[in-house]
Amino acid sequence: MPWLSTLMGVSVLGALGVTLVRNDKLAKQFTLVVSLIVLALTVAMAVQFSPNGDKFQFAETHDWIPAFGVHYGVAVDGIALVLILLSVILVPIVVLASWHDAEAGKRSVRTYFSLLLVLEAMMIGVFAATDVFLFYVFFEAMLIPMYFMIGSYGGAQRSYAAVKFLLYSLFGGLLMLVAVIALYSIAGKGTFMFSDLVGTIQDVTTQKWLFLGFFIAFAIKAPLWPFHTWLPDAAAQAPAGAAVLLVGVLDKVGTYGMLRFCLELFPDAAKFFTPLVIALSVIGIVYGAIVAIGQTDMKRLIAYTSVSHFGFIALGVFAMTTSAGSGATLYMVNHGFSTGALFLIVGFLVYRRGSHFIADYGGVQKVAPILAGTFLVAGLSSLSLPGLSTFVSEFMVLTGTYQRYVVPAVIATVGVILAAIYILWMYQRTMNGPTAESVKSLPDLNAREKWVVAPLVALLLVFGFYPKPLLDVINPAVKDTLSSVSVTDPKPAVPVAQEGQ
Amino acid sequence: MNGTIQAPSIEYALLAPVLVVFGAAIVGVLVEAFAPRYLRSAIHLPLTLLSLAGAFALAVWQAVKGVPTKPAAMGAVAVDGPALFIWGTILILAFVSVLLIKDEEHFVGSAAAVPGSAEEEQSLVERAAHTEVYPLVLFAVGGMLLFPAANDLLVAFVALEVMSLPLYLLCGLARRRRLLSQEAAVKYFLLGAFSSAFFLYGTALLYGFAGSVDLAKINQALGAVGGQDTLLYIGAAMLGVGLLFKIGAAPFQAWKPDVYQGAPTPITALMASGTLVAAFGALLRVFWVGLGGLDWDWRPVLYGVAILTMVVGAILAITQTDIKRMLAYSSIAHGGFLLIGVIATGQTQAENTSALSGLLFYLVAYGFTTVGAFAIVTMVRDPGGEAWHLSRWAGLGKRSPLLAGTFAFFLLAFAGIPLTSGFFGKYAIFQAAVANGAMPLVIIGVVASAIAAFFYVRVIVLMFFSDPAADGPSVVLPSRGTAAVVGIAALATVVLGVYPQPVLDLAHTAAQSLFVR
Amino acid sequence: MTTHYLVLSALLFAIGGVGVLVRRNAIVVFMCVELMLNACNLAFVTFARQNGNLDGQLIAFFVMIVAAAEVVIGLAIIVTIFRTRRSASVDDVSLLKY
Amino acid sequence: MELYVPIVVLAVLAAGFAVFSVSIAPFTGPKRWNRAKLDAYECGIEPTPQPVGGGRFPLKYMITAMLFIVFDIEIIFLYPWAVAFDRLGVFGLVEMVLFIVTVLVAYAYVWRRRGLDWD
Amino acid sequence: MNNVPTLDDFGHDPLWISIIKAVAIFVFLMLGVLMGVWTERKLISRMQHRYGPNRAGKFGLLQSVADGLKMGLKEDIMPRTVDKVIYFLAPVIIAVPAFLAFSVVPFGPMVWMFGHKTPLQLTDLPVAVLLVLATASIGVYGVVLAGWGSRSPYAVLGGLRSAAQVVSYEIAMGLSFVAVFLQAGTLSTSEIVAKQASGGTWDILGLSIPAPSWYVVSLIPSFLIYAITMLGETNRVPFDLPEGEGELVGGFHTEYSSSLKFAMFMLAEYVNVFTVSAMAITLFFGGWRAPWPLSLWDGANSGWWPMLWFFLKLVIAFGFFVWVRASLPRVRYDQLMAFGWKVLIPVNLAWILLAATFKALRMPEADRAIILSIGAVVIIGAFAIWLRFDTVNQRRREAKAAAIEEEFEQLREEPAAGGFPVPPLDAPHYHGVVPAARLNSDAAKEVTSGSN
Repeated sequence: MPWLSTLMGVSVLGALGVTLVRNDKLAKQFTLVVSLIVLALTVAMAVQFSPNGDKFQFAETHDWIPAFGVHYGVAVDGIALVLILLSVILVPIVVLASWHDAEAGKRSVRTYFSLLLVLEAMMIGVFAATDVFLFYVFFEAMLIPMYFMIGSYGGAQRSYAAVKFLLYSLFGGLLMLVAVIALYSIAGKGTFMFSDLVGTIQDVTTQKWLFLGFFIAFAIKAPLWPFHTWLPDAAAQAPAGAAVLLVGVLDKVGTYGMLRFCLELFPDAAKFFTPLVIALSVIGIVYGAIVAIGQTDMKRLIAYTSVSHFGFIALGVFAMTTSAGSGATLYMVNHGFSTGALFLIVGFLVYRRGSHFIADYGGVQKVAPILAGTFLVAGLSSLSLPGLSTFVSEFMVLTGTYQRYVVPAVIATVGVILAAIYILWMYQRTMNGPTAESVKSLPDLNAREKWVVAPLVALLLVFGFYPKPLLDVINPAVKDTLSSVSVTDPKPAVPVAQEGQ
Repeated sequence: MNGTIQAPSIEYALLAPVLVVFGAAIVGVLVEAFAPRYLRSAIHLPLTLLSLAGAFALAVWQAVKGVPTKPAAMGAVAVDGPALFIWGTILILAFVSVLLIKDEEHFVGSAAAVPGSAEEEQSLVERAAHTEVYPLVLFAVGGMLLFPAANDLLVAFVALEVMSLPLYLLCGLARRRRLLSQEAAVKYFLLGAFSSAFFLYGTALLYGFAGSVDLAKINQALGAVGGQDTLLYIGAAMLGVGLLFKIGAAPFQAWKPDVYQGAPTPITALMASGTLVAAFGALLRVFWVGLGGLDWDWRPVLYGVAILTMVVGAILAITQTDIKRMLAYSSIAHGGFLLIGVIATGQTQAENTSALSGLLFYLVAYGFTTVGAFAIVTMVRDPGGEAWHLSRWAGLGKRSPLLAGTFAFFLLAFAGIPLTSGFFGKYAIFQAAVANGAMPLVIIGVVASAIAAFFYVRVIVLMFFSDPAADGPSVVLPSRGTAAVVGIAALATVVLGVYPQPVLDLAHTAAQSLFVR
Repeated sequence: MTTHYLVLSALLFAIGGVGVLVRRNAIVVFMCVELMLNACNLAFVTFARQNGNLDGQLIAFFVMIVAAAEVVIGLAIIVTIFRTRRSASVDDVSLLKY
Repeated sequence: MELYVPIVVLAVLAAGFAVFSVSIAPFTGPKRWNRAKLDAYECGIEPTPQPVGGGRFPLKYMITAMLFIVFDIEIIFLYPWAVAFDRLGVFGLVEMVLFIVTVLVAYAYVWRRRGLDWD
Repeated sequence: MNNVPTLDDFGHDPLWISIIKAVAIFVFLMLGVLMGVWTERKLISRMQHRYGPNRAGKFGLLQSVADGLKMGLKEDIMPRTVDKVIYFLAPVIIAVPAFLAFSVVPFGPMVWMFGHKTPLQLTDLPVAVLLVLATASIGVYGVVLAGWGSRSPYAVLGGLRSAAQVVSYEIAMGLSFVAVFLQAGTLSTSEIVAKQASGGTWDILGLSIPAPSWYVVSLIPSFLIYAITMLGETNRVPFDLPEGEGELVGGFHTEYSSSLKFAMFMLAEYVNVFTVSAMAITLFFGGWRAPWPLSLWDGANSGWWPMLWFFLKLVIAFGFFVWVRASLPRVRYDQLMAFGWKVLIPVNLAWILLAATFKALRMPEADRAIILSIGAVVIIGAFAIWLRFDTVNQRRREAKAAAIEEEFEQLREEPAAGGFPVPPLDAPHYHGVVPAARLNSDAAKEVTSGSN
């Protein structure tokens, strides 16, 4: 069964179906059903995935544009699989969370949900693509639904944020396009299949240039300091649901791309640039955290925390140890859940009060304890409290990095401390203290919202204590990747599976 | 003087597509002369469409029958693979444009009447119409067909004029904003004539150099004739000026925004698609066939021109407030991208083929998209005509989501977003250029695309993310022709964006044999 | 011998070109363009003599016909705008600018 | 080139005569100043002021000029064809018929659009 | 026949011989004008039962000389408003080309002149006839500039009218030459004359009939058209519209009231008459060749004799001009233009095709089927178009007549609206009355472009 195509096909057909439904409510329900079907299918697929089997499984390859050597090639390895899982899990949650989001403006509700499903298809595609060209196509095409979601349904500054988001990403994408073309030409294989291209570029100088082309695109996407400036705007202006997908999934494409393409296609260049990337990551970790502390706007604050977290992920990717690599991959998943939860809860808060400034809140804990409680859990997961899933990944990244680069690992640890400051301080300012006049009448989470938050919190807790299923899938893939970069861990790898327990 | 003259032989069958179009144009003039007024449109429209379709069928038939390997008509016209492909493209685009042109409300009833005068009112009351538009368009299309197939510079010059002269007139026939339209006609005419004078003088100098205006002979003479390099260089440069003017390459782009803005929108669509295709075909032929041996000299110049064109087109477009001007600058920028393809000639036939086929594909893709975009421009109306100011387009996404969505889609195709035809067009060109080592050019092209994307995105922002004005423009219900145009263009943009392989194959086959010499 | 004609032709072409660029009356600009075309003709005929074939003279015919067509169309356009504007100055034609 | 020299000789002669005659005219005749005599002649009425550059005139003349150009060009092509007719043979005839028919089509158009009518 | 010049015989004269020939032509033309004016006046008077000039000299022979002197001695008026340079140059521009056309007119065969064998013709070119047309065109500049530079309404209108007329008839004239070139295969005047030496034979029913050698016989339609256009080209009666006294006073030379400037116009007009006559002789009447009975004498076409034949032919041609002037009234301007454009040009084109088809039919290797089918198509097409025109014109005439009739009816009923029998002075002219129906038809009004 062509699993991956089916997943995308269901999403796209669902999107078309949504536009045909005349009734808004029906459309929402329909979207939810479709996204749940996709989730179910994905789970069914994931179950069949054998971690120690072939590197790429569920592979489908068809000629698409023979003239350019382009194939429709999809398949998943462990890394892609967990990221696809992340996406399809987040989508129904986001659908549920955005139940009333699209109604705020006088925009078409159906369009919003249709875009959401299109985006889902693209997200699956981008992670599953095994053809570099196809990857690029999804990479770019993904921007469009997100662009419309931010621009049409976002906050006051939405059009500015949407344009900034699109142009940054587009620019990065175009650089990547050049690199893709050059890769094709220089490799001279007449094909874009990833597996055929690995190892074809031997010349180190060429590798460096091509690496830069890909890397800048991914760094913008990720976003890595100093290419991050679009993220706070976009995330702050996007509707909560879109922000979750933006930060939780779309940005992962950047780090995923680094891991998949930058490392495997250009191993020598990757090694050459590692110090630079690590420096950028570390700066990003600290910078993001410090700036986050200074934010007065909750959404921007979360966006900056993400900048910091993406620093960790990139650090993990480029540390080039199994532990760090697996940690980074795991971090991508966990970050999706934790930041997603944060964005959603802040979204609920904002929906109630109509303001995303911290100063407008205070003492919410007393009027809305469940909201405050889940907010705390999500926040703690963001600062990597042991017992929550993010801790595992952050720890793996740090230990993995420490094996190879001591100083950066130490500096990065500062980020953990700063994270505690910004999260707890924000929590204190909004949830604790005397209840502000304006929040006195805030209702607590309703049933729908509880249904939104519950799975996320559950996942954070479950994977916090038992990340093994994920790591089992991830580890072989990461090892495989690193072996194709031909690095070996400096010393025998820590038995990572037990780390978090 | 009294030597025997070999009576020339002309392969009428090979030239049939061109002859059909010209013949229909002449019949069109007869219709103008003899048919009663109320019948004219009813005769013209089927005549025009049928002749274009017939010419297309003939071109296809020829391509199927086998592409000739020798120039026709005593070496004057080369009906080779690229020429047939370009013919097909132009004919389809012209067909689509004619569907737009058939809405006669875009054209002035009486061009001779002074705007605002009693005569003009009279012509409105009488519902006068210039049905001459149809034969004029056919003449222009005939010129477009001949121009890229011209195998000697004289035929190229004549074709250039046959193509341009009707367009000069058509430009001045807009029903609304007459003053602007007339200005556009004057500007286009004066600058166009100026540039064709350059083309001609270049031809003269090359003739002086090579003793012939035949492209192949000029190319032969490049190596053989010594001591007259000055003639050669100046001639080639002037020829280049003339050709670059027609495609609107910087620094000869000044006419394009003015003309696109002033001309009736259906005519703009025809110019933006057909003329560009034809001019690029001719440019390719002249530079590759005629001056192929000189490529070390012209390539750096074209390098510069391409860069300038992309940058100027992309940057000046940002400052535009008129939708048609913006599209014109976008067309300039696209001309720059296409020039990359012209430069991307390599040493081997395979590389040339890939560059050529990429270019041909780009032309098809861009042509359809641009016709569609202009078709949409015709549908958004203010009381005084089309809603030209960008601010009037604000909030169109709410008022008319389908229309705005389609337009946004075309804009994304211009910007080269994947899954639209524009992406594969750009990709094909860039790929060929990279393969030929024109990497810096590609990088600049990419930067220019990013800049260009800004103003496309801006329009989308305006349409979708701004609130509509209270007295916003109305979106007219499109006539069947216009609806068909938009539909065809959107379909082409999607199909070429998702499954370009058949057209790529076609372009590749056409480019396989390269130009006959 | 033929050099003089070429120089003359180049001069005429240059005068025409400069005229197009500096003159402001549309009709004069237009006449300058025609002058350029005629300079081309002179060059063609001269080269025909220099090269010893008749192609150049033949081309001159075609150029004449094209120039004539240009005259007809150009005058039509210029007269139309002249009637509208009561002026043939290119400077007055200023609605279009970027 | 010598073929043209005699023409130049005749031209010099004729021009010399013409310029001489026109130039001496002011000196051979008398000079009697009279204001009315120096006005433009309009059958005795006060002359209409004429703008510099000749002023306006009916567009009709412009159209005639354009038509003249079209047909003059036709003649340009007819002459070489006529001279070389023997050598071109049937091909020349066919092409010229096409050419003339094309021009006649334009001619018919102009006729029907009253381009040839004077009122 | 080695005394018949060909193109190769030209261009070998020493300069002094050229000068002698040029001066001879010049003098011939000057004297010709003097005598021509006299002849015309005398001849036309006799035709009108008058005496004509008979005071100055015997038979008034010196009348022209007297007129010329008078012109030279009259006051040279330069009106205040004229553009001085153009006003001055126009007579020169009009006079010089008139002389130039004569440089390619063949007066006779090769003769011995001061020890040089030289043709009796100033020069000849491969494109001699084009030179004639070119000089005629330059003459038009003189006319236009004279009118333009005068800056008076009559002069401007006269100049433009004249120019329009001349160019219109020039097309017909140019077309009428085509058949001649078709026959002769050359544009050189001397060779055209040579071609008219013998006409070959026509083989009809097995008989060899010697064809007439002059083109006037074989190409009679061309000649007729040429004869008409030469009247139009020279602004002679019945086509002397540019100086129609009734409407335009003197036309383009209104402001050239007297003096030698006017004399230049006069001179140019007569020289032009001589030129077109000479061209008629050269192209259609065998040039300097002796006419049939005389040509039986071998010596008639050699030596200096042909100049005599040429001169006689010229006198006869000039007589034709006078005859026409005495017999025909002036045509109306619209009739003049319509005749030129709507009759002469299409007829001419049709005749050219016909002549070419005949010629092609006589070519040995030609494919007759093609030629005949072309001919058939052309004839049928022409006939169809003519029929269509005829019916359309008919319908138009009837509609116009009906409209006039209706207007008359209406006016008869409402005299107050400007109708018959006599409109009251204060009534608005009936063209000013807008029918009520028109006034109310503004329903379909839309914003005119003048507003934006």
